[in-house]
Amino acid sequence: MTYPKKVLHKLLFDMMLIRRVQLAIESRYMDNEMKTPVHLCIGQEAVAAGVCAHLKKNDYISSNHRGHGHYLAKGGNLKALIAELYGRETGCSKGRGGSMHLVDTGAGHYGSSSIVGGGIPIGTGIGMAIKMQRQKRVSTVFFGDGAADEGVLYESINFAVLKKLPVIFILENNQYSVCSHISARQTGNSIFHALPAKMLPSKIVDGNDALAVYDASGKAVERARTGKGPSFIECRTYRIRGHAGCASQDVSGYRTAEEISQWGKRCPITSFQKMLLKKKMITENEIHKTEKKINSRIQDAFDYARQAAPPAPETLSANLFRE
Amino acid sequence: MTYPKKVLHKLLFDMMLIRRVQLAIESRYMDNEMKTPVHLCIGQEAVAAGVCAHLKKNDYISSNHRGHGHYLAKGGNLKALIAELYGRETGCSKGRGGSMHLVDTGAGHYGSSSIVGGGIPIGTGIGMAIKMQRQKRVSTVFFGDGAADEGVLYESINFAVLKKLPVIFILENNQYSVCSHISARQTGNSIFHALPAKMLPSKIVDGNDALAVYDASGKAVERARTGKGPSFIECRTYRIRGHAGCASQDVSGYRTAEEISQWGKRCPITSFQKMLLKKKMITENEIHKTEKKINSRIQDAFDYARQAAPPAPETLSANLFRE
Amino acid sequence: MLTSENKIMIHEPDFFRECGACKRVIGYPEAIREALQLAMQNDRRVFIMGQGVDDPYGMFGATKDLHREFGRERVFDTPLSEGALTGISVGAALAGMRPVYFHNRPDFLLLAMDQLVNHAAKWSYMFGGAVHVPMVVWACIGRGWGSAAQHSQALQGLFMHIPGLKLLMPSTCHDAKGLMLAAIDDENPVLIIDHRLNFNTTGLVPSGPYTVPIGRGIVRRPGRDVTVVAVSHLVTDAFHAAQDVSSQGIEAEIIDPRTLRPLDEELILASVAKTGRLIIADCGWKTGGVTAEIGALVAEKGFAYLKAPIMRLASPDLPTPAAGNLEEAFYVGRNDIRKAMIEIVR
Amino acid sequence: MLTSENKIMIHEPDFFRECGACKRVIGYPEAIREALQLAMQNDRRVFIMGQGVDDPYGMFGATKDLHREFGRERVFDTPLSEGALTGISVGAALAGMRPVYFHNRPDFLLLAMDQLVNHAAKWSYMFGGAVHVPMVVWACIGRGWGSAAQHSQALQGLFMHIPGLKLLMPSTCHDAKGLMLAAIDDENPVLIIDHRLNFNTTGLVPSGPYTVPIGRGIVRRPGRDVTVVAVSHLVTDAFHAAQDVSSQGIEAEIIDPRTLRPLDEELILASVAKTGRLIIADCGWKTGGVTAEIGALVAEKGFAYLKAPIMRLASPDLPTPAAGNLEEAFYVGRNDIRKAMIEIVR
Ligand SMILES: Cc1ncc(C[n+]2csc(CCOP(=O)(O)OP(=O)(O)O)c2C)c(N)n1
Ligand SMILES: Cc1ncc(C[n+]2csc(CCOP(=O)(O)OP(=O)(O)O)c2C)c(N)n1
Ligand SMILES: [Mg+2]
Ligand SMILES: [Mg+2]
Repeated sequence: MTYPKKVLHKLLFDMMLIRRVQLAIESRYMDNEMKTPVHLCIGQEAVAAGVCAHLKKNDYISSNHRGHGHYLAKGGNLKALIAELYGRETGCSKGRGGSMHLVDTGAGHYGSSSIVGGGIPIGTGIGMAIKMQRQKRVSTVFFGDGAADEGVLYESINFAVLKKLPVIFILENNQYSVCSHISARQTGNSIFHALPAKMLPSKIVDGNDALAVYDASGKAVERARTGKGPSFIECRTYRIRGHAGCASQDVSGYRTAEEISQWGKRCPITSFQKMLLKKKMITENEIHKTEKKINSRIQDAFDYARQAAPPAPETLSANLFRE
Repeated sequence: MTYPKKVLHKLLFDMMLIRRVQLAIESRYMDNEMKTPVHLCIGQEAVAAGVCAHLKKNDYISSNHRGHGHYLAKGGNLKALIAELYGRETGCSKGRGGSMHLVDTGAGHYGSSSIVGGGIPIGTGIGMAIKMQRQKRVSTVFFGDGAADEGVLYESINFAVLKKLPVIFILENNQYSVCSHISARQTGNSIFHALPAKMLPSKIVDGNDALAVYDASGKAVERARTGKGPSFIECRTYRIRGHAGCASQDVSGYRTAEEISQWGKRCPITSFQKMLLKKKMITENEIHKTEKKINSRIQDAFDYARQAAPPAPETLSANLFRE
Repeated sequence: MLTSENKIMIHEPDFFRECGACKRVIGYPEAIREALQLAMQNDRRVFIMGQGVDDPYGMFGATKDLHREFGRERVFDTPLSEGALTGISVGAALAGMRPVYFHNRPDFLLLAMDQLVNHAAKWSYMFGGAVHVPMVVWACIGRGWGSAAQHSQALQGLFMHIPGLKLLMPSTCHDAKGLMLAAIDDENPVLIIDHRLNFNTTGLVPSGPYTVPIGRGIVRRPGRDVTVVAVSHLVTDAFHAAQDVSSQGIEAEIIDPRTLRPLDEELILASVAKTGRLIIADCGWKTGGVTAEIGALVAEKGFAYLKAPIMRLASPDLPTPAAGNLEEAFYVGRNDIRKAMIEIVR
Repeated sequence: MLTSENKIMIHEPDFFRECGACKRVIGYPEAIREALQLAMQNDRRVFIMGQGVDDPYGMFGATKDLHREFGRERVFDTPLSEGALTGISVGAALAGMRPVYFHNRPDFLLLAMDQLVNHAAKWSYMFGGAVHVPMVVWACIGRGWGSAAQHSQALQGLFMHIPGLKLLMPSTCHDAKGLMLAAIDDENPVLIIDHRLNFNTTGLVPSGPYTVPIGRGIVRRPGRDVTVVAVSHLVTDAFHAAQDVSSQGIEAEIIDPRTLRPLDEELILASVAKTGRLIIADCGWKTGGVTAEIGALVAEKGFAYLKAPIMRLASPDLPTPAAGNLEEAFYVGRNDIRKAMIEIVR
């Protein structure tokens, strides 16, 4: 299978952008200016990038506490993201949400939940609305292996299959829920893989391989868009940083240094760049330029965010209700 | 396979007892003395009888709103049941529970929930306690197809498999939740059948065939008792009466008269009796005697219940807490 | 018990109803049904879902046969899955629809608390107003015939505590329709808690569309001696009790808050300013419930008016017992309110 | 933020603590941990479960390394599955065990409401006392560092409304241990809602086993001018505020109810009988919450003592905002209490 250069470059760009943004957040996190619990997705960039490469601006996503990657890959506004982390009025959620509650309706992102599993039925409901409105949009739901502990996933998938909704369930299996390994919580491969394919096509892919994610989700999006119903994709990946905060804040004792380093070697970005270089789909110089471009955008975003004003305390009560 | 006569007679006795009790309740329901919403299990007797035939007195069951059959098959006290329906202080729940909330700890019955699915995790937790206490008891969970709509089933099964608990999940699929056919609520065979047998042995049986239920649950109980973990059995059956109340209170329009009459012809008791007679495992006379015995026990229970005193209003606040 | 066939319908008492010159009498279930019908006719975004909305019971009549008029795409049965389906309503609302999600009983909302409280109620605020969730959830308190502890809970005391939810409790046929229409019109999550006893009443209901304003209570009966704030079907009980004691020279002012959140504080305070006495009658539990909030509100903002201790009439802090005679001891009603009226003016 | 390493521990203020001659100072998390350790040593039926109880964080230190002492059969991690796991606790309790189920935050209890409210709380009553459910659920209110709307809720106002649940909120290291031991001893479902701010304190804690009686509050500071009933970490704030205004001649009596359900009504009423004034300070929402119940209680049963309107200090009726400066505007604390004390005695 060959891929258009544009697609490959887009995948790389998105992954690099997500990574650089995470690193930039991390590098400034100990300044104690971003007073919000960040959940970095370093190592998991291929999932968001690979899936969102198929989505149009007005397609929807549903995201979770570890949502910077989903937000950026879907085209969410970078400045508004960073401003949100700094608790500014110009943040995407006007400083009310913080890192775990991002939103960008223009990019089809209607808000992420920090309740594990909370976004799953919401994304399913969005799929139902799409169907009722006879639109060709799709709704993609990102959730972690921790969310797969929750019964609401079973209920939502049952409903999506029953009503043939245009929903793509993306299980981002990084093997941990905080410090709990999946083997302490679940009994094997997600039980949804065991469903007959005509009910719910499902697939396990290497979540650190952007093209594997891209391929599987391409089929799922196509299926959803043509009214054939939901799909389920499990992306096997790994959280390189600790559960929350930056590298220095991870605790030890719940996973081995080898495990982290093994997965570190399987960096989705490094391997993708190597492959592209080998196939002559990109040059070192182009990568370098991309990196510079990204870095300057990030610099701008941080400058913008840091000088922005925090919400006026008098507006504390605003927006509880829509008038 | 041949079955000891004792087992066959016990199965028949339990089914007949459950049926006669349901009919007796029904015949007096319009008297407006049992002021409690009864959910009769006429047509479903083989499930409770077939499963409970393997259970010892100190094994546990967890039941639901349609729980008369489970209670009786497990050896629950008949007089206390009828007194409970009449709202008497001598009822099994001292008149506090009514038809949907039966209890008989001496028979391993620790209370039934009328929240659909509510008893599933409770029965699972009982299984966990058994395992922690290193006992050889088993915990059997009865629930309907409506309960299989609820995420708590998925969570409970995941946990039971994870911890290898001595729990037997009995899905009593009578195809309806109130007036909603299962096809309006679920997407096909219960997804737990799709699990690998080593995780969760599962089986679909004819729930109107006491021996089919008996066979399948025998294996499940054996498995649980020997520490090999949970099993899942779906019993296909049918609710001959309406969702609640007696025959005259069923509404029409949600199922066909043919459907009811087809299932009526598959009465679990009639067919079982015929089979026993044919195999000469019982005589007409023995059946007749059993019937008389049952009827007189029921008569006694109703007499007992009807003359019993209702709870004293001064005891309204009793038993909110155990001291 | 479950059948509605042989139900005896009682006409609402002759209290103030805002019905203008309307003389049209219909039943309470029909009033709700009419609201749904009008809303669905006027707005393609409105749809109805819930376990049994399209069955022969039709949610005690409130949704009966609507699927025949609007099709099963807009009026549909659901799996029980109360947790997920609430989130599905949230999602549908975010994406431009107007879900109305029906439950037989508030007890089942306890399976949906995460989506109601953590999600629906917070979504607008948490995202700085970028999104909002126009959805209606409806549930009907069960009572009597041994419904018992898990099928009779009046949980308004829980939901009254949640910022971001609006909470309506109609007491008349007129308001059942007008509040449903207001709820569907509202851009925010609205919970309507209804009561089965209301379903046995008939009342004056204009045939066209109208809304009852959310956040505005109403004086059902003016009086000078004591203010009684009563919730849902207890408005009727309070009204009858007021008529009972009128002959003894006690004139009770009956206030129907209609919406518990937002609560019409001004109306209550103005009444207490006049009467100097307050009784609150609620069909939920006493501790930490509706009577607590309204009582504390007056002790905080209307203390100077009070001539006597407030009185709180509510269900005792117990699960509902099944036995008929215990049920009778459990529930508050007309007699309790009458006694309280007499006691408080002493 | 999540790390507890560089936490600065603050010693509890010098208020009345029931510690006798004890001079032993330990941290709040260790106090809870000690209770768990003692309970597990003394009773084979006791076990601990919850997401992360055996991880390096050890539930903010409260369960740290207990799995090493008692093994993973008695101290174990769970799937998130908060709904089922609560029911599993109920079942385990019915079958003779004594589960202690830990949650990081009360927000997650909203996924468990069905089992907590419909099941655990009702099981004993609903079966006429034939069965009972001795279980402990513990959750710790988050606050600050942008925890935001779904990770900072103080939901005691919800649970205070539920008959059949006991609700404890310790405020000192001594009580954290003694109430945990009392909860585990209790034959009924007990919910402990703790607060992250408490985890930064050290205090006097006897080393042996002891219980703090459920249903008995305590006067943390005697005073004649105003009664302040404060919840959880606000007891400390109220105490400091009382010291602040003492120089102005205002002597505030600080009451720590310790258990919100059952509530020590006598203690509160006796105090108001003395002072004639009441301030209630709670870290949950105002409407329909703890301040409502306690306010209404006094307006009902202690009206004659009151010389001034009650004052309710609580979180505004909003989801918690993330931004630091909004958080500051959101939370009540020492300053608010001090101002209220001055205002109420005027
Ligand atoms: C319902 C619920 N339970 C517990 C938590 C606490 N919590 C926050 S993030 C998290 C881990 C979730 O793991 P996973 O879904 O795999 O996502 P990941 O962090 O690995 O991306 C947990 C348990 C929560 N937020 N919501
Ligand atoms: C959580 C919950 N939702 C809804 C109900 C209302 N309800 C009572 S019984 C029932 C039907 C359940 O169907 P099923 O589990 O198949 O049991 P069956 O009645 O068929 O025996 C329903 C929906 C309930 N009791 N609990
Ligand atoms: Mg994970
Ligand atoms: Mg069924």
